[in-house]
Amino acid sequence: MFGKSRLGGFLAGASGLFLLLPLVAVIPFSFTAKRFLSMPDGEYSLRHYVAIFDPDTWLASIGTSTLVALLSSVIATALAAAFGIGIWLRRPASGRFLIGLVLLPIIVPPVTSAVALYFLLAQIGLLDTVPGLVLSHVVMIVPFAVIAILGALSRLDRNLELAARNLGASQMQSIIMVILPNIRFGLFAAWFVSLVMSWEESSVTLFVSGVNVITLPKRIWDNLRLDLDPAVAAISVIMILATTLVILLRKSET
Amino acid sequence: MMRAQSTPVRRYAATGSLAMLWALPVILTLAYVLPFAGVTLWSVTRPELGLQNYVRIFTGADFQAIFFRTAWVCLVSTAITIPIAYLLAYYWVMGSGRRSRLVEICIFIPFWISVLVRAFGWVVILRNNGLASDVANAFGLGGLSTGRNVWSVITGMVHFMVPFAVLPMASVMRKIDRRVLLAALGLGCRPLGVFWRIYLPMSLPGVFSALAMTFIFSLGFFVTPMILGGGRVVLTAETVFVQMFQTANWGLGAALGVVLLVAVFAILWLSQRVMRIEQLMSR
Amino acid sequence: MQRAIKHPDPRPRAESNIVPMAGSDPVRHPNSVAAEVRNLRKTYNAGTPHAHEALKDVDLSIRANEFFTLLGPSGCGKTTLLRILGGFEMLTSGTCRIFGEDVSRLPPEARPVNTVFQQYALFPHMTVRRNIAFGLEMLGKPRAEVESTVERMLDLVHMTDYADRRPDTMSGGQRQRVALARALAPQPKLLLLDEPLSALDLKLRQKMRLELKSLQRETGITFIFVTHDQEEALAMSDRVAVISNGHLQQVGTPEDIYEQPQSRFVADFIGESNLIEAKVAGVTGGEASLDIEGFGKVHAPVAERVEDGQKVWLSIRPERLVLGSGDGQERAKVTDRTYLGNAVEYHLHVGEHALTARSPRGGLRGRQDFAPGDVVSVGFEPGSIKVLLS
Amino acid sequence: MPAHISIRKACKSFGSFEALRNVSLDIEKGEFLTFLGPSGSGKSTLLNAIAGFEPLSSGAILKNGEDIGATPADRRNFGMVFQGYALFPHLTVVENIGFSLRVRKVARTEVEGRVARMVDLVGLRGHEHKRPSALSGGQQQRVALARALVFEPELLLLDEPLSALDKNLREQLQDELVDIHRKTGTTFLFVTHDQMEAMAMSDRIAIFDRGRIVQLDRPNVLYDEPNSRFVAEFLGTMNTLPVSRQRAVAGELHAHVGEFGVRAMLPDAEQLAGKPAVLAIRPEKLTLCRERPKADYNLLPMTIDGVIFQGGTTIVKGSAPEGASLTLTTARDALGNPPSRGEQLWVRWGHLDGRVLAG
Repeated sequence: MFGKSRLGGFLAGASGLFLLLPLVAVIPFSFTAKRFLSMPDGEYSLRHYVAIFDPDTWLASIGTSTLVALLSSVIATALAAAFGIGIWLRRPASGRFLIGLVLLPIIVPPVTSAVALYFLLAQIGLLDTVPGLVLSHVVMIVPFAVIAILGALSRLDRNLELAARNLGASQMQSIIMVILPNIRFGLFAAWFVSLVMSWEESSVTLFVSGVNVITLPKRIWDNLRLDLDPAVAAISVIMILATTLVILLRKSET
Repeated sequence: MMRAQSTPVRRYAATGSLAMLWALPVILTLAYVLPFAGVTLWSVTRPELGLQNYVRIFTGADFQAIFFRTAWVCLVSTAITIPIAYLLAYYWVMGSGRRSRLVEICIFIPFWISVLVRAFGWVVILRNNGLASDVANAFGLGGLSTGRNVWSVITGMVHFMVPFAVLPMASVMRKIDRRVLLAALGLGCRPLGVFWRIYLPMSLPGVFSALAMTFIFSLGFFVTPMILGGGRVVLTAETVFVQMFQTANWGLGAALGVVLLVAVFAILWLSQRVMRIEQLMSR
Repeated sequence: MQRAIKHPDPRPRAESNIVPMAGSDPVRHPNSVAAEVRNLRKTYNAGTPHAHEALKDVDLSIRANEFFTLLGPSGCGKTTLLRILGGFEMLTSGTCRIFGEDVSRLPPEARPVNTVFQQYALFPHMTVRRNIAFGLEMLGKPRAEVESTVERMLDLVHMTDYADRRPDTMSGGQRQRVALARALAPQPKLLLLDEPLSALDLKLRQKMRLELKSLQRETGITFIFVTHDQEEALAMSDRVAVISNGHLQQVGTPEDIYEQPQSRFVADFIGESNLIEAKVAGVTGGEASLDIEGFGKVHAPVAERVEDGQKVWLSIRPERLVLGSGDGQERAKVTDRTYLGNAVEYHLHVGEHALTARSPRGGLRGRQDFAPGDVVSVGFEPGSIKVLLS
Repeated sequence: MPAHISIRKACKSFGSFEALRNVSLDIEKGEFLTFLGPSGSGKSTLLNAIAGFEPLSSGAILKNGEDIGATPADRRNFGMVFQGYALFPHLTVVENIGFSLRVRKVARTEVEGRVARMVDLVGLRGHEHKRPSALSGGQQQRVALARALVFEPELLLLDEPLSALDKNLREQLQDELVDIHRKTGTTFLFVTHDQMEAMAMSDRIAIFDRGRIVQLDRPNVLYDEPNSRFVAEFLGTMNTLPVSRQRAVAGELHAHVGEFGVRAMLPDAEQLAGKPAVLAIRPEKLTLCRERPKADYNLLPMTIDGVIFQGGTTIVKGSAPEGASLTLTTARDALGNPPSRGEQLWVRWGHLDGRVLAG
């Protein structure tokens, strides 16, 4: 009865295509046989996919990005889980304020955050180091983890904790034996979102690293700014395919 | 009885939960809020003590042009983003099974893909001698200018914003009770009338939050304009980058960051005011 | 109220059957048929492995000015039937007529029918007044008429003081009244009510029963009411249709349904019933002699043909079991006694059978009281045993 | 000997809202005591305070004479069945039931034995390894009960445990709960807003109104001898007649409703001195007659306003003199053919059936 109009459906379809267009457009360029970015002129090659495996450039950056993303997503998830459970258990009067505080990095323009983090790392001498980058990423991605965990906790029956306490469990026991197992999907979601966000983080990263520590987004950025290396197209295609696969797999599960 | 919710357990709560609660806020205060105070300090101390950085920002014709361009680009891209996102949100929530799943995939694939990759996709399409000009040439529209200009930047920004704008709208639409729509039909309203008189007003809160979000996000936009504008469409955020790293003008960069933050909070405050007024007005 | 339909109605339904002829307003005519369904079937997901028959060959006709209730457990198909009448659901086969007109293919907005939804479905962004005016505006009524009708409706449901409030600031009972007013304002010929009382608490529910019933009497509009609460159905309805599993089980006045159930389902669903298996031991005239194992013989009238040795079910209402001190022949043991304030309920063991008896307290007559473990005699009030074949 | 559980002058406020006002009460060992009252009357607040979830603002909770106000919830050893059950969704039935034993570090073999006995007691054989989401409402309810009883608590607290179930299942589970109470001998403290439920199950009922216990007694005493209009009307329907020209005569009240004389027992004439009073009569105590009965008092004319068929009984509503409206329940065929709207009839009642309440 609703959502069946023809015109609306057509426009929605067009909007959907608009969203997919740039992702599809990249694909042919990754197969060009030429050294520079161009449509494959009847000649296809995988040379730019091979180039990704250069241990000095692309592969090194993939390694750095993976390391930073794993570290910062685990730290962010742990901090967010502790914070979320603390809020859920204690319901402090300052709860709204505290949640606002930890969500700040989403609202504040990324450049402003970047300037602040640049200032911090410059003061403590961690500019352009892996620990400095991890710290910056944790700050930037922790709000996403907090949102995922607060969402999972809001669906959790408060009486579960009371029931555990009533049955003789201490507060720590009830957190470990009851709360954490019941928000495990929220924990996983928080970790996954922060992993992706850290893997893709570009704005702050460009400010606080770039000479010794070069993440994958930073390398792509440099390539886009200087010359258009078709390896960027190859990397993009791999990332697009991986994302599409994960989304389709998740859809088919549910 | 509302307050009844807020006190139980407290007296018996272990200190463990207190430490859990405060760990993150303390870390963020130390690693984020305090450094921001330092940035504010930089903006009035570098290169020397005084407000000259702010004076420069608000009086310099170059900066005024940048601010004006930023506001214009934000407004236009928000104005394009909202209707597209509304349409997609509507079909995602209300569409029949297959249509809804297709829309969902269209929203979420770009959502999860790096902003750099998405900008790169548009570079491929829009640059001089890119796909778009090839197509234009094929249709005999040779002179169509694509490449690095303000419309490229807006295209890329809209593309980035749409999936974000869909989410708050869809979450409000999902809460609309379908029986309310049936009730309107039953009272003699035609389906299109039901949309205008019932569905749209009920989904407005979602539109407002999407509006505020889109505008705030686009204010801070940085990567997309730099890649798609290629230095020809300089917006405020990019200026921060340039001042910090290309001209090493730290004080000016810091001051611009502060100005951006103030602008964002002003918009947030305004949008909350609007929401409240909207709630008070009885239609 | 019905006189108010003077202005030409822009909707297609107006031409077809509203045009009131002097003295023969179809809505008021006591013998006309308000709604009629014939051979109605509704199958969800037809042709797939998940096919589900929600309604199976339902025939039903509802008279004008009637308070008619569709009663059954959840999932029995009663709401589907209501939605088909309202046009929110398409029937799979059969016909559906409203005041003689075949509406099977009409969209909901073109039917002379309004609905009160389960959670009321009020428009949350509109005031009470605007909610009530909505249907009238859709009819294109002139402003002055809309306003006066809204005032009348507000008065009818005692909500004048709340006219400018929004639904989310009101209690369940108030929302309920607004939903009624909104549905009644366009003067539908038929009002459909989908479990409108289920969201209210007990005392309010009992109060609203009376209000609904008197509203129906005052307006003369045909009400079709859906509920799973048998007490509600008995209390308000002129007639009740009991539905189970997509089948119409029985249609009749509340007294009919309660006193003359035609199946075990109806006997059990409407009120409480002791259902005992028995064997026919002989039939003379219209009366059968029935053998209850471990108890003895009882006599009861039978309407249908039964044969000697046939197994049947006996239904006896708890309040029609008469308990006495245990010196009679039929001995039963009290296993439990439950105090209910205005009555006492006894659980009994009679041979193999567990029975429930309810004895009202009070009145001027004294009643005997028993305790668990007591042995008592069990008698049946004359005419209290109903023989059921299915 | 001190009472099993004693509440002494319990007060609790949330901001300006007083949820409990000076409540005192003794709970006896092994009894089935019910807190009954409308929502917001304080019954759940007191239950939560006893469980240790919510400290009192002032007052004391004593167990065998000892103050347990500062003992945390996990050290009180009281079982609790929550509204909505609060079963652990990630644990199976036996893991749920055994939880309290596991956190008490009870040996595994003993846990298994005790859990198995509880599974038998509540009749959940065959469902041991299911998750709560795979169980019906009634089964979940039984798991919650078993989980709360397995560590042999001294007191079982039940917070509206049956409210989520449909009527038939609720009645069945009421019987089961009473049965389990009898078998275990545990003290049950049951909270409900459903008066039928309370009357059917309890040894004693405490009626709560706006943070106070207004009456505490056995169900039949509460029903037959309510001490206030609130109690009378909360426990079923009560007709109230405004009386005039009242005077106390030898333990009785003599008064008038309009022109008609009424009498009722008045054990305590003091309570009414100078106050307006009403005469309260339960609907089932009223008898309907077509002819004017031969009686001098407790007799009123009544115009029928409505007849509500309820199956086993019929409810008749009507109006009596002085604007009083009357509700009475009669057996279906008490009058031959049922009364019709507008008909003029008589009602009468015995003079032991009316109660005088301050109104």
